[in-house]
Amino acid sequence: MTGHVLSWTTFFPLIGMAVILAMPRNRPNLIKWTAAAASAVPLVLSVWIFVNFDRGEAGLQFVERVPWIRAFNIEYFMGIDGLSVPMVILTALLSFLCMFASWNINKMVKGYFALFLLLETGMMGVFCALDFFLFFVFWEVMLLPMYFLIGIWGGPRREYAAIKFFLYTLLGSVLMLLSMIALYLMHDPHTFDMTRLWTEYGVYGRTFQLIVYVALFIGFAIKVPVFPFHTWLPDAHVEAPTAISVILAGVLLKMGIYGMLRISYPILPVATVYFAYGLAVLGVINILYGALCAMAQKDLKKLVAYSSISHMGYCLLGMAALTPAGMNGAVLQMFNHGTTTAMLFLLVGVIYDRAHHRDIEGFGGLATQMPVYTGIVTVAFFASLGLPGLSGFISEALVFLGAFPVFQTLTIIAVIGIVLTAGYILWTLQRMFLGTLNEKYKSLPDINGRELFTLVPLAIIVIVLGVWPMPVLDLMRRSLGWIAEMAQRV
Amino acid sequence: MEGLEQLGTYLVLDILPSIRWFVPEIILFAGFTLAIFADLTTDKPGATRSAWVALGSLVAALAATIAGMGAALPEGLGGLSLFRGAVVFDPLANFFKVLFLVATILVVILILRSRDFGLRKMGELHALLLVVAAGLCLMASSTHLLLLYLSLEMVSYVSYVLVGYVKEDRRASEAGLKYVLFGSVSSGAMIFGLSILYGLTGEMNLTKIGAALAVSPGTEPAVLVASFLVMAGIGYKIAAVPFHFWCPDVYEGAPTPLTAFLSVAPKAAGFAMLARVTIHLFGQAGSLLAIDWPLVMAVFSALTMTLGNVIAVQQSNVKRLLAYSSIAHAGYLLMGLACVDRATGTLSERGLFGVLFYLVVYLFMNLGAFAVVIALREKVSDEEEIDSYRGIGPRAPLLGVAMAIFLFSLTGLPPLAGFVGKFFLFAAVIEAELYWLAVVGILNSVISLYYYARILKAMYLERVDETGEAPPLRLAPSHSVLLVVLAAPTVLLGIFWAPLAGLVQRSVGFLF
Amino acid sequence: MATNMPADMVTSLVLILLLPLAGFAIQMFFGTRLPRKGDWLSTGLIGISLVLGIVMFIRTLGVFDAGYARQVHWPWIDIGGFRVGMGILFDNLTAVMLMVVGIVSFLVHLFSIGYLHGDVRYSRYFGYLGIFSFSMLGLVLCDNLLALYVFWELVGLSSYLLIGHWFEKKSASDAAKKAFLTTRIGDVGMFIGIMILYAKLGTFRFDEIFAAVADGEIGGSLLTWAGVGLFCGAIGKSAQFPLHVWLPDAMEGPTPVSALIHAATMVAAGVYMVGRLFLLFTPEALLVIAYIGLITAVMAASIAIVQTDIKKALAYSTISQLGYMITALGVGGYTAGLFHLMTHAFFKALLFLGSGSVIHAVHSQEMPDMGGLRKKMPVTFWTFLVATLAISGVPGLSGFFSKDMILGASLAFGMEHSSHLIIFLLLLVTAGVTAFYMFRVVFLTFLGRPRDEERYAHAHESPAVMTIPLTVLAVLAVGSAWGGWFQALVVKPELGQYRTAAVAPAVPGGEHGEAHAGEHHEAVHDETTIPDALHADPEGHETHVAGGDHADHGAAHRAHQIAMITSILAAGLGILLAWLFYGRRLFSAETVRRRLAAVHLLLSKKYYFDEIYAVGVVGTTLWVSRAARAFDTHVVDGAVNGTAWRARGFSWFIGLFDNTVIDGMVNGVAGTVTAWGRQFRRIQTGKIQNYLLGLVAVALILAFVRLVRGF
Amino acid sequence: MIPLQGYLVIAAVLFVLGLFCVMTRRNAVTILMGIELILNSANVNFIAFARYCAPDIQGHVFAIFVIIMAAAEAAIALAIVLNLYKRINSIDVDEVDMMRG
Repeated sequence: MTGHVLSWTTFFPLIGMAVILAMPRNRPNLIKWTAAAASAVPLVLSVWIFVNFDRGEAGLQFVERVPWIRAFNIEYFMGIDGLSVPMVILTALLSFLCMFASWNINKMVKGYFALFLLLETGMMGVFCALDFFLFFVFWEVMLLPMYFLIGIWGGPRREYAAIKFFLYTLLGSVLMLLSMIALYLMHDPHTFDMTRLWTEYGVYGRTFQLIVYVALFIGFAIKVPVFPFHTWLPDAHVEAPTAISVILAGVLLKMGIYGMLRISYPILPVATVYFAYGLAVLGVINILYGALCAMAQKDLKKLVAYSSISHMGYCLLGMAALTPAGMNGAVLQMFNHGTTTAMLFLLVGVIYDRAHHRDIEGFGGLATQMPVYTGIVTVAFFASLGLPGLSGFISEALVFLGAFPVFQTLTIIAVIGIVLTAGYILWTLQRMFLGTLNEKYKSLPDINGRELFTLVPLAIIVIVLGVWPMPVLDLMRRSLGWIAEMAQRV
Repeated sequence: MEGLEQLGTYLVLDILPSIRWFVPEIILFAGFTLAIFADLTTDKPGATRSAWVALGSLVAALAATIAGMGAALPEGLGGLSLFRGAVVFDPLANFFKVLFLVATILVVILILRSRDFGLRKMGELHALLLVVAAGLCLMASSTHLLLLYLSLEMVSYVSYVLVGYVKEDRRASEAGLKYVLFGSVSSGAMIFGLSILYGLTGEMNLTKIGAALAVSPGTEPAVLVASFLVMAGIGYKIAAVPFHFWCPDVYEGAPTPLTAFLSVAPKAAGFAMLARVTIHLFGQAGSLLAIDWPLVMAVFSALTMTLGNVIAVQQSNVKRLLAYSSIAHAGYLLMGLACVDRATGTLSERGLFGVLFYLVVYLFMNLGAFAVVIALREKVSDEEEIDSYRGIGPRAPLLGVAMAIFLFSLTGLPPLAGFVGKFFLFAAVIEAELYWLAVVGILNSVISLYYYARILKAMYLERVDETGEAPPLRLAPSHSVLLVVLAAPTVLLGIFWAPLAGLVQRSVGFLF
Repeated sequence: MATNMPADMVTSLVLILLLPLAGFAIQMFFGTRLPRKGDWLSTGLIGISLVLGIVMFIRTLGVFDAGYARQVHWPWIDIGGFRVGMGILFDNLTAVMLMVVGIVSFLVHLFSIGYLHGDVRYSRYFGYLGIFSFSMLGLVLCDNLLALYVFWELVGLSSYLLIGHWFEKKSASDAAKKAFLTTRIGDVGMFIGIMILYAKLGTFRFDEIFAAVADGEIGGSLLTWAGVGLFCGAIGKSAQFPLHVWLPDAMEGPTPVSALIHAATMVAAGVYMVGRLFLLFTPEALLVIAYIGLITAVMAASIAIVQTDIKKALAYSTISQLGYMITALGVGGYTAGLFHLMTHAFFKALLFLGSGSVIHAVHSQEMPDMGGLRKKMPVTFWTFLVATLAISGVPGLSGFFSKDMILGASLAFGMEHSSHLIIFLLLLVTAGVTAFYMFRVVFLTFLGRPRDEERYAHAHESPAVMTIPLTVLAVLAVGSAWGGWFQALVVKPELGQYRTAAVAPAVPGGEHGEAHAGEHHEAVHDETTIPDALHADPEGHETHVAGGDHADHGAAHRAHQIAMITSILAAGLGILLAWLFYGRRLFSAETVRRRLAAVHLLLSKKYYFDEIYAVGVVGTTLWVSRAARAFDTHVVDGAVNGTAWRARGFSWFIGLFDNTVIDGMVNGVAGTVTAWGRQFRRIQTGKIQNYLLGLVAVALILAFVRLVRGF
Repeated sequence: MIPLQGYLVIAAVLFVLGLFCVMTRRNAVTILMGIELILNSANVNFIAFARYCAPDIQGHVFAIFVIIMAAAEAAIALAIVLNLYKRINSIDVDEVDMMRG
């Protein structure tokens, strides 16, 4: 079992899916509990990985390498390093919690949970794959379930949002396909093995690197999303069911940045350094543009979606700096944003289940009616606002301190972003929770046990990492140092 | 094994010794006659005796071909040129024969289950199908100008009859007329082209013509005109743009199983012939580059893909949509043939490999999609509009999932076979440095997602009635089996395609 | 400074810090279930931490050494290239601040038991007081910039929670939001300052930074920018001009909160920070600090004169006094500024609690409703009077000593640099105005005839739990400054203590001829506009600094005498005028108001800062955000079809684009694909003739292009 | 004797005429005649080349085959046209546009 821990983590949900498909259609509870169990195993395994991961080792661990298609030397090559471990844990945790968040799905329950487990396999695979072909297959495997999950169980404009999401991401991934093939053909014995792509980077000419970097960047930027390619995110988020927007924001957004750190940075160092400033500029635009758009939103979920765009901007800025603090800050921000936004979306789900609308102006004075709920919302809001003592601050501070020596003016502009973020968050907090309670919501029940079960673990993580971030930072610092050093080879 | 002469890597055999290598086609012709007899012996409407005869002969031919593939040729020989250079027996031809026979078998099964034909006499249909199968095998293996023409016409003429088979249906006869007229003009142009080729070299065998052309300088303009005209004939068969006009109307008018057949087998045969011509006629180094072949093919490919995809987006009739989708896929396949190996100046091995691989994958997913359309015509309504598919997904899970697999594979999404096929084609294009074509190709894939997903949207996302679940659809067991038979390879070949890759490599390797 | 803090001191300091936090945690989760809703628990915990604070304070008194400092440091974040530690720095200044925060916080806890009796969120209020005390104590104890920033924001959070305690009132939640956002703007500047220092020096610890400054590793304009950046944090937190607008609104919070946060502790954090990082500020930076402080002092004092709400009046007086402290530090009066901070903390807390007890009795904050409460509330009156005397600078009380020192320092500074003499003059005027408006408040509330009979009828003295803190604070307001212990303990630090590099800093122009071996602040710069008199300290009895320059001693002493005399005169004049206007009503305030109507309007409208910011800062941000959203949905996404947003005429910026010109980049692309599809579809006419025509036409075109291009 | 080019010119002219007839005539049968013209132009070509350039009779054999195939094609085409005539009792090609788009 421990020999192939990554394969088990990745493919156990698939087994769960098969079991669920075999189940009778009229036993929803049985299906839900099996799905929860199927996603619990990867969580346990990921905790095991967290414990047994060698912090001192910058290279790859838990490597599994089996030839898949010998003729084109495509291998089933799985392995993780400091960069992927936090993501694996985040995926496992959020998928497990989202099982419980989707407890009140009542339409085509079997289809929903089967697709959800397939989605989890796809995500886990992306973070563990080290063969570019395998990485691409897992990357695309995620698209199918997402399309149906948004399309069938979504909100009123679900079809439009689903197809828009699919078209955007597919455009990005076909560009990635071309770059993958271009890289594949450049090497003498054609290979997809990323470790060889890293080491033999000398094979590529300068213009080749620039072109492939841009193609890959567009593919990843659509996923992040970076400024001009972001318009699918608000639609997808608003229409997706709660659990799916949690996964969409919590995990899927991180794949863009993970892809760049795993593929573009080590393989195309000349292009990385060349485009670093551009990336930083895009990061800052993301921060400010996301915050400004969020401030003008009426729908709570759309507001959280735009805030995700703003928060991912920090990752871009940190990543572009290529300094240890910047890189670690960016990856920590990915993890923190994952937990914080997951909380936010779960909380939106809670209020939506009760009031059946997400219009910020429509609420008022909820603090008196739902005190516990307000408490958790305050923790989540202030974490995303970057209040010290909560995890958001640590990653933002690291990003700023890492990016300042490299891009002075950009970082100063970016720091202004924290005021805008504070602005729209506190304004929303005030409009929804403070002030007098309007009579319509006299009878709103406070948060129930199941919802608490999904939220409390995340809240604990947010607070603990705010005070003592070393457990996660310790994981990633050597690998990120190695990637930063590789990205700056000439 | 003595032969008349050594033509390149082929040993030319005389008439009588060649018969031994011509067994599959002979079986098919025998089957044809048997099927007619079988039909004469029963007058019960809807009798399936002729169908079983047809299936029997097809399977026998398939067995013969596979046996032939196993036969060890003397070393050094790429293949045998039978009947003094008329037809050729080599791994490439055998590969295509297997493909055609499998396709025909599947279509015969489809016809057995479909309601399209009502209760009329089916004997002729099965007989004609056998003739078409034989014609296809000939198309794949002919290297003689006359054989090229004869085999093409054999397939075309029979197809005209098959399309118009259901006499009462006005649309079928209209389709038949369009098919006849358009087909005849194209083949007429082709013959004119062939005559020019013959005129230039005085030879009838493609390899000899190729050799003669290489020797005679200054014939480029004439060769170009000739190749254009030949391309007219072949282009019509694979429904490439400007020769595709017949395709949507014929596919919509013809009975669905036949549309399925037309969209797979003859199209593959067209590519086989095109490959055969490019390999033998322009086999010599540099001859392809002389007439700027990559650019011409690339333009054809780009036009076909883009037009196919862009119009498909507008379609509301499923059969017309699948028609334009098959035009688009012809475009993708042409990408493979546009790749010329810079070093040797001949058709690139990876390109041909990609085309062959994609044809196999295309066979399964396209037939699958048509099988679902047929199954739905059985269960739901004759209506072929996409809206009539509303809410089918949840009601018929196997059907819905199968259709999802076929359509997403047609789009080219991993982990399905369509992706692997496209992957090889794109690899060939990038290796041949036709970057702009690769970009056009991927943009088309993205556009194609839109109309494939529209069908799935109708089936799954749009809910007909918000109330309870509609009654689940029970599929006929044979339909379910057929769907699984077609869906399994689409998925399996997406996950583990080493054996197929090996087979294709063996059938292509000997040429390079 | 190595970590040389003895173990017992570490434990007690950590205990002081964590007890209030424990109180917060317990209140949050179990508050309502505790007997009396847990107010005794919070008060007890802060009491213990106060006792420990007193013990530490006595220890430093025992040592009685100006240079006394102990430090302990633990690693926190270590990721290779980036290392940050957390630690505690305990020196005399910290000891004093522990005392101030401890005492005021404990007394406010006591006072709140009475004041907030029966409040709907009683336990949560004490929880918030707990987390405030924790953050304030943390801010005072920490030894590095990043920790300072962390506690800085936590203090901001607690003030947000406490101001918004009665969030049912929209004005309260607005005030809370305004406070947090305004201070956050200041924090942006502070973080930029921290980033500059970290980028240059690679460390956050105070001692290492001072050593680097001393060794000349960082200097000139960069250090100035860092200094000004850090000072922005102080501008935000200590409500200095231009970010002072949030403090008056913060009066929406319960009065004990105003006393604790917006009088004594939190707002003083800015002053404490400038004090703690004093060596960091270059002369230019100090000048900026001085003038910002001055403007704040003058402006706030002038507004305070016309306030009718007792709490608003005290709020503006706080802003003015903070301006005082900041100016003091700006002109180099390190001890003077911090001394005033301490004394101000006590008497301003007393004033607020006094006003709280009045409000509690009269149930109104408007002074016109009060009057003649002297007889009804004797204790409150006498304690309030003592505080007023202190703040006006009447000799003998604590206010006098600290305010006098500030005036002395500013006069000495003014005498050195005649161009800056205006600082002393304006400060003097402000001292007089302060005395005037404080006594105005006393006359209006406690003396004269009661103006509202009904309120006066059932006004009564506050219960013991509220009057005890008043009396304690009164005692402190009087006696805390006696004995000159503060001046001896808290002395201006010198760069010399931190110099590590053996060689003198490579400063062009070498040592100044006449300056003694003592290193001077400005030794680091060559062309300083301010000659080295900067270090001269008016108190004259620099007992400790090595080699003080005796030549200037006389000048400093003289400046001190003049300042003392003038300040007493100004205070007397102020009190006299107040008595004339409101005591004997010899002149009627009414006529002055009518004749100077324009000035009165300007002052009562608080120089229109709120309106300017509402339209300027907030207005433009909201407009830009609406424009960004419109841009996002229409230009980038084009999701909404053209007619919808043109009909709404959303904004001129978007109105410019006709939707036919830009259908939104993204949906535009999708639009073109479908448009092509419609066009190409039409060529499939269904007629055979057209098919053949199409075939031949396209074939000909391709052939023609091929022929022309090919040969 | 007539040079080879003469025949080629005739063939080419025949080809173009056939093409033109196919494109312009509305009567299905006339279109079939046009097709016959095209096929026969190819025949002329074959015979000419066989006579002038080729040593063997392959060209002539090819021509014969073309004639046979032309006959077969005419049969099938006419059968379909007849069937269509029964449906819409008109063989005007322009009316046969039910399927389009």
